[in-house]
Amino acid sequence: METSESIFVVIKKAILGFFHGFLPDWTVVIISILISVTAIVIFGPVTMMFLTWLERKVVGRIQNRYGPNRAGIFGLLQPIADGVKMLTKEDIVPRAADKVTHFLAPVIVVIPALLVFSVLPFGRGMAAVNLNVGLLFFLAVSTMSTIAIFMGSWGSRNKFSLLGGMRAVAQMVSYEIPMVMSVVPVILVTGSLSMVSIVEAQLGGKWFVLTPWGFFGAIVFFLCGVAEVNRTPFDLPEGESEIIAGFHTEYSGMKFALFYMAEFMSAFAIAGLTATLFFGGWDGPLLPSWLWFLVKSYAMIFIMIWFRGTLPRFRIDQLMGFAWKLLLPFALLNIFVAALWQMLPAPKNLIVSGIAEAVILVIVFFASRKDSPKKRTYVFAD
Amino acid sequence: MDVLHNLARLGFFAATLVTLAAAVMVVTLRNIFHCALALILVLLGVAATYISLKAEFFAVIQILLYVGAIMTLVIFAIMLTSRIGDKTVLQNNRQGLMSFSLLALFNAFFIGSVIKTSWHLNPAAMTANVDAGVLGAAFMNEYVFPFEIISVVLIVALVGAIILGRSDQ
Amino acid sequence: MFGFGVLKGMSVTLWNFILSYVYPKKGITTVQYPEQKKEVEERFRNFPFLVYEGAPDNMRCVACDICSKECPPKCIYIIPEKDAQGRVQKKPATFDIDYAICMNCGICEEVCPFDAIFMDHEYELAEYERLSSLLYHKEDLLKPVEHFAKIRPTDYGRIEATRAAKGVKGRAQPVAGAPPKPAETQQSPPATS
Amino acid sequence: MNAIPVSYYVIFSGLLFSIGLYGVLVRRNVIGILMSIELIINAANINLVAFSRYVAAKPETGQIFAAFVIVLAASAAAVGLAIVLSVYRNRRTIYTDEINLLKW
Repeated sequence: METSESIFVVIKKAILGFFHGFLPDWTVVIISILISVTAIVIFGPVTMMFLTWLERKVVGRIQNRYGPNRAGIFGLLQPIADGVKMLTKEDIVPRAADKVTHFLAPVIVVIPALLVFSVLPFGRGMAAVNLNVGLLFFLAVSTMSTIAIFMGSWGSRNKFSLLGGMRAVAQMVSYEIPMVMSVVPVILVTGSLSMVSIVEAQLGGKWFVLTPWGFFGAIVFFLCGVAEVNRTPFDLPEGESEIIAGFHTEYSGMKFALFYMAEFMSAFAIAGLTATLFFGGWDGPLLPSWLWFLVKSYAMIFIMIWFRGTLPRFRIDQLMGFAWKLLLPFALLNIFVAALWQMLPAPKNLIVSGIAEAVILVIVFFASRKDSPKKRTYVFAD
Repeated sequence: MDVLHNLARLGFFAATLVTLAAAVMVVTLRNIFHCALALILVLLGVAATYISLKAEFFAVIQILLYVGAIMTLVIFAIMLTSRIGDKTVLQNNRQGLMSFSLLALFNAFFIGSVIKTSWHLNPAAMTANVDAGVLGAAFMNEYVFPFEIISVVLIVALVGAIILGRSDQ
Repeated sequence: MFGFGVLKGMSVTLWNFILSYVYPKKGITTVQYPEQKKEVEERFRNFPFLVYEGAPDNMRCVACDICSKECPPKCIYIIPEKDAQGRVQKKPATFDIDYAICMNCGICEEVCPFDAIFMDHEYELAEYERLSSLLYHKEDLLKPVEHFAKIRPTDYGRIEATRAAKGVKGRAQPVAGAPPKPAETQQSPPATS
Repeated sequence: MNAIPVSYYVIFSGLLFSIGLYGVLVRRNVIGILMSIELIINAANINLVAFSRYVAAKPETGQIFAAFVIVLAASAAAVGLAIVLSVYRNRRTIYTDEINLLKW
């Protein structure tokens, strides 16, 4: 392969080779781990900074304005200016707050957001850890951010925080189930939980999104992922117009920035996971593999920002109904379609599973519509 | 590579110590919310123990189910049943000393007997690779009946919890 | 049905996004403020200023104190000038307006019988200091009558017409009155004749 | 890597079990008791996995039963917490010594 393809791998090998000359073996292993960790710890915040800029830029363009364009060329230094502002802000802790919990919550919320990057394959041979349970690890670790949100909302001793925390947890628990169910087809077809082998199963343009089950599975997964990271239109936990800022009402300065950072890093992780599971990960022609991964992830991020620029916030019963009545049955039946796809021989499976998918889509849609709440009549309104 | 093994073992010992300390916090702290947080630490430490037993899949399941689901439930229940400022209420009854002494006695005997026992180690099991595939195959072949029973139990628990938790009537 | 409404909404925003790049004239509606500024309307009015004719010494204000009394937040402060014998002259020695207190109501302009105070179009008045920087003195407030003619030509024409009808020719002061005011005479010839 | 002796795991789980039992005996708060029960269940799970790794004929057996235990713990927690909630709704307390309507 050409050098641009595996430039990061080559660099790492060179560094390790340099240290291998005069250090014992075990330190080289530790250095290798440290290099991966450092790469992730740098990559996460840098991505977050870039994402804040991108989000403001794209939302600005959607709303017929420029977005940030003062600090640096195209406003690219805006995140740094924001960071300086955050750092110099006063750090406020409410007097009645549970001090320890209040302090620990923003610290803990960043940990899962960084940990999930360790199993994402950023390119050919560029997963920091090739866990054989990588996908499950991703899902398990990302649930831990729930706990941090709980801690923040409880520790603030604020009713709005508590409401936001309750909403966040109810939403995350609900959306986790269709999310896990929608990745089951991928596991079913590849027969592995390792991210690297999932990407390898899609090499050569056989992306899962091009199959009937993969297409709808990707939609379900992506919607659930957007809900998991509390982004619009699922941003009830921090709905500004309803409950101030939700669980981070009482946080200011760098602690707030940590919450913000965790949110954006998880958003990128979800985008990267969608790209990995359904869009072939780093597979693609011409460009180096890591660039393909970034391109796909940023396409997903763009869709998230596009959602944010377009859609208003869900009502809480619509939110729950969407997860339990539409996404969950659809994700479950999608597993059945994937099994059909896997069982039947090659030309037949496309037709059969496509028809099954369409039938299921219609059935689930009408079944979920049937008992949607009646139009309310307001007795006292007139 | 011996150094690495020793480091790993040191890390494991530290993890068990942290786990035990957190477990003590679970049963002694006054603030029930802090107890729940300590319990999360315990569960993560137990997951680390599973990793040291080369049961990565099970460790991840532990995190996914316990930390993600059960602890969320517990914290939800805490939030619904206690007011924000409660921490002065005495959380323990007066059986502490008696329980402690009896359990200390039990542990003395238990640890003594464990140390004296010579275990019949199975070297094949120690090196075997137990991943998700092996577990899934076992679930679907040998243990399919308990698996079905468990799923029935789970559904019953689900329905029961919904009925018990309903607010009206 | 089937979420087509969502797709429709998303297509609108996507179109906005694309339009802002390919055809910014329509796609972007904002103005890059410090470099470009929007034209203010003629009826726009902000903080008041004092009018002089010709030289700054030849101001229309006679220190009658009416505006100061009418001002709702009481932000105008006037001390009339006195001559050597201590007699009050028809001229302010001190004329201060605290822009930090002024609320742009325009009552001073309405009540002034001598057409000496008008509302300005100036709106970039940010200062680093709250008390002294925003307290505008007579020297800061004085602007020529041509400035008024430039920013509010309609009002200028109307007011000068009535002034000419009443026969007021600015301020009859021997000191600065020698050259007649060109702007005024040009603007209101029919009334004077 | 398996240099850690099996007795270590057994002692660890024994200690965890005792701490959990202490919590069950001592706590007044029902949720505290439920959390202590979770400790006990975890101690049992450690034993299952450790024994299956060291002494069992098949290494996956213990993990499978531990998985069953986790599922049962989850359903126990769900039902238990639902009961706690309904008790709280009726009696406005979750302290075991105050829930004593049947005691006289």
